[in-house]
Amino acid sequence: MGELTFGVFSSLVGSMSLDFAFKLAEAGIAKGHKVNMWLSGNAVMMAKKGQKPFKDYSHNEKLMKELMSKGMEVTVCEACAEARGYHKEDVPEGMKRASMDWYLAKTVKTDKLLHIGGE
Amino acid sequence: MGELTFGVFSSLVGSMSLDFAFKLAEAGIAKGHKVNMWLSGNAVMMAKKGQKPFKDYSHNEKLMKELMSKGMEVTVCEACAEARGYHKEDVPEGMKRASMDWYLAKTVKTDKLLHIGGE
Amino acid sequence: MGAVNLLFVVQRPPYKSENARLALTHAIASQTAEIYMDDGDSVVPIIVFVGDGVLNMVKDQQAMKVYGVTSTESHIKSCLLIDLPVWVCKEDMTRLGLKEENVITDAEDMGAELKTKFVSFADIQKEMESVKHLLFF
Amino acid sequence: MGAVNLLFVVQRPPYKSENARLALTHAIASQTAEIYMDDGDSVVPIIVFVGDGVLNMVKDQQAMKVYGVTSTESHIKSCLLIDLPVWVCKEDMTRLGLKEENVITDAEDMGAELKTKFVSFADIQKEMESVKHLLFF
Amino acid sequence: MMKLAVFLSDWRRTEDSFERMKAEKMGVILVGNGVYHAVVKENGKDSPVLSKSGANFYVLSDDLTTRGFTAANVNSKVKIVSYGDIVDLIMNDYEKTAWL
Amino acid sequence: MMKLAVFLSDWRRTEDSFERMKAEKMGVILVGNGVYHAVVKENGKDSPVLSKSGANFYVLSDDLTTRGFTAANVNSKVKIVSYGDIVDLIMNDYEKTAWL
Repeated sequence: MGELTFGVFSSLVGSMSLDFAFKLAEAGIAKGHKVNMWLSGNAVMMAKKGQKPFKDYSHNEKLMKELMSKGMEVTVCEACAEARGYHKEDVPEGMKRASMDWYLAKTVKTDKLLHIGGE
Repeated sequence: MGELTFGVFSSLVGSMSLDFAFKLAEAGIAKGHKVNMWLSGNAVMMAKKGQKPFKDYSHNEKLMKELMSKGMEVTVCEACAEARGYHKEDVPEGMKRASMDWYLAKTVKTDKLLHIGGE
Repeated sequence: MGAVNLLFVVQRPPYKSENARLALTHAIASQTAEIYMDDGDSVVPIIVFVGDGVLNMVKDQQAMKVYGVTSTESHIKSCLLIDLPVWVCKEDMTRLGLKEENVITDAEDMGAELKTKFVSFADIQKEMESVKHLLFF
Repeated sequence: MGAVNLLFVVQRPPYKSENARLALTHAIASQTAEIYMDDGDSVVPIIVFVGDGVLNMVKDQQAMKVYGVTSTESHIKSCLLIDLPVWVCKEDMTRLGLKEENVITDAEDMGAELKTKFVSFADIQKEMESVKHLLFF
Repeated sequence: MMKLAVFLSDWRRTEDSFERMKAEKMGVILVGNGVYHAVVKENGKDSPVLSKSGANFYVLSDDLTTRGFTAANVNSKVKIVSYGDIVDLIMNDYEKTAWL
Repeated sequence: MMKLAVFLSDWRRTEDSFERMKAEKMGVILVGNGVYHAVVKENGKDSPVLSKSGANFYVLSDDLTTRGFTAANVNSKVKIVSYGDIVDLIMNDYEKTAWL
């Protein structure tokens, strides 16, 4: 089994790239791989708890928590979060906040990287 | 003097369309026009107070407050905000939250509409 | 002011951006806008799909089943249900190889009477000229 | 693992998206990544501008003065200052009519020794082949 | 027919509404990354945007300088405007707007 | 040379890296709005994406059905895959990935 790291920069609602990343992470974990996820840019929108699960909008909080309970590490960019007004107390349980160097360090040991750089 | 209404759907950080809209609103108010602004989609990111003014990121909260003090009405889409985890207590002072019908109603009396529909 | 006409123009495909859905939900909101308006005023929207926007009209979208998100199809049918005109550019359907049998032509399953109208870009141009405001998505 | 090479590829213009800035700030973060790594491990990034991405290299960007936001130029110069290689595709500069005098060639004003390297796409292709991971923005 | 102010904010465009729309009077206002249409000659050629017949072209000065370009780079077909000028164009010169 | 899995998630693309990049073994994985390359024939023609020489093409089934398309619509050059299949492609078949 290997290690797969995602870097995602897309907003919570809109491109559905975040939805894609979480579903691919789910499939990776189901196959026994270790999965890490770095959320930066507008993807730090995941770092605000209490998102209402309306059916008109993407809602990844529930799946994310489930995957974290199965060992997925999720870390968000701290500066990107603060610039958007998301503070420490807003972070969903289990998610970490760090500087961008966390992501860079993960690229060393991970077997594969899927960097989703745009919206 | 006339009335100009904006509809903006772009995220706080990224396309700089929000920065554009606020600067154009500023110029409109300076010329004596009445300006209204509807923020929906990812533009509801303005509805979260306490955004840190890092110089690496767009920061429109200060200018928005200044323009509101000069009579600009700013209303954000309530459902779009809740879906992203922004609640009533997060709203910057002076900003209103409403349903999309607020924007539709504004189109009736406003002289001109600038609808910035994309990112 | 009386009735004010608005043209919502969707020119991009669904799902890669929130555009199409927001166009539809905003157009639908015209139904309840009277609470903010003077007596006798109203907004009368038309929603039109042009360019790659016609890809929004493909039927049997499984967004709810796959991603738990309301499909654009479902919002389009809601428009038809409340008698909000839905127009689609014929030339763009032809260009992208879509036939009427591939797209949402009605919302009879929801009890809607209004049907999708297939129009030429020339018709859309005329409508652009006659409305008070244009809202491109 | 030793040193792991990363290629950051910026292929879109600045400002309309956060892409270019995030590519630069993430590449710069390699400098402090050692706190999360084992002894002897390191990440060695190169940042390369291709396609419309070369528009990021135009000098004298007034983003700070106009919008109060750090310019992409300023981040590019920060890369040179910390000896992080900045490459630009020559063919794309030519295609878009940019000459060396129009773009950021150094950060001497900040005391940087490293200079921008003008390369062909073939050089970039070779680098893509040799690095461990690709990060497209 | 109509008097229409069209805003273009992208360099690589993904819509073709601009090419197809007609107006009695059309103003094309280049903002954001749309300013590249005023200053970049790809393979030595003007942007196809500038060939829209009968249109008046404007470019936002602030968005030019943000991207490192100046008046000296601007195509002679295009008039450089400020935010205040754009307000006047919207309020006085055109009936409606289209942000494509 | 390399073994590269390229992800395309857009219909109208604004980059040309895809056309220029070469790989000994290339997998092109169509996801999001990239799935239209597998099912839409503009003016009767296959998407130019499918003419990338030597590449293997994949399309994500879930993103097809989300947009109202089915296996019956998919170009014969393209193999329909699941999320699990994409995990295997990334982990087993290709050395690196590029999300363009």
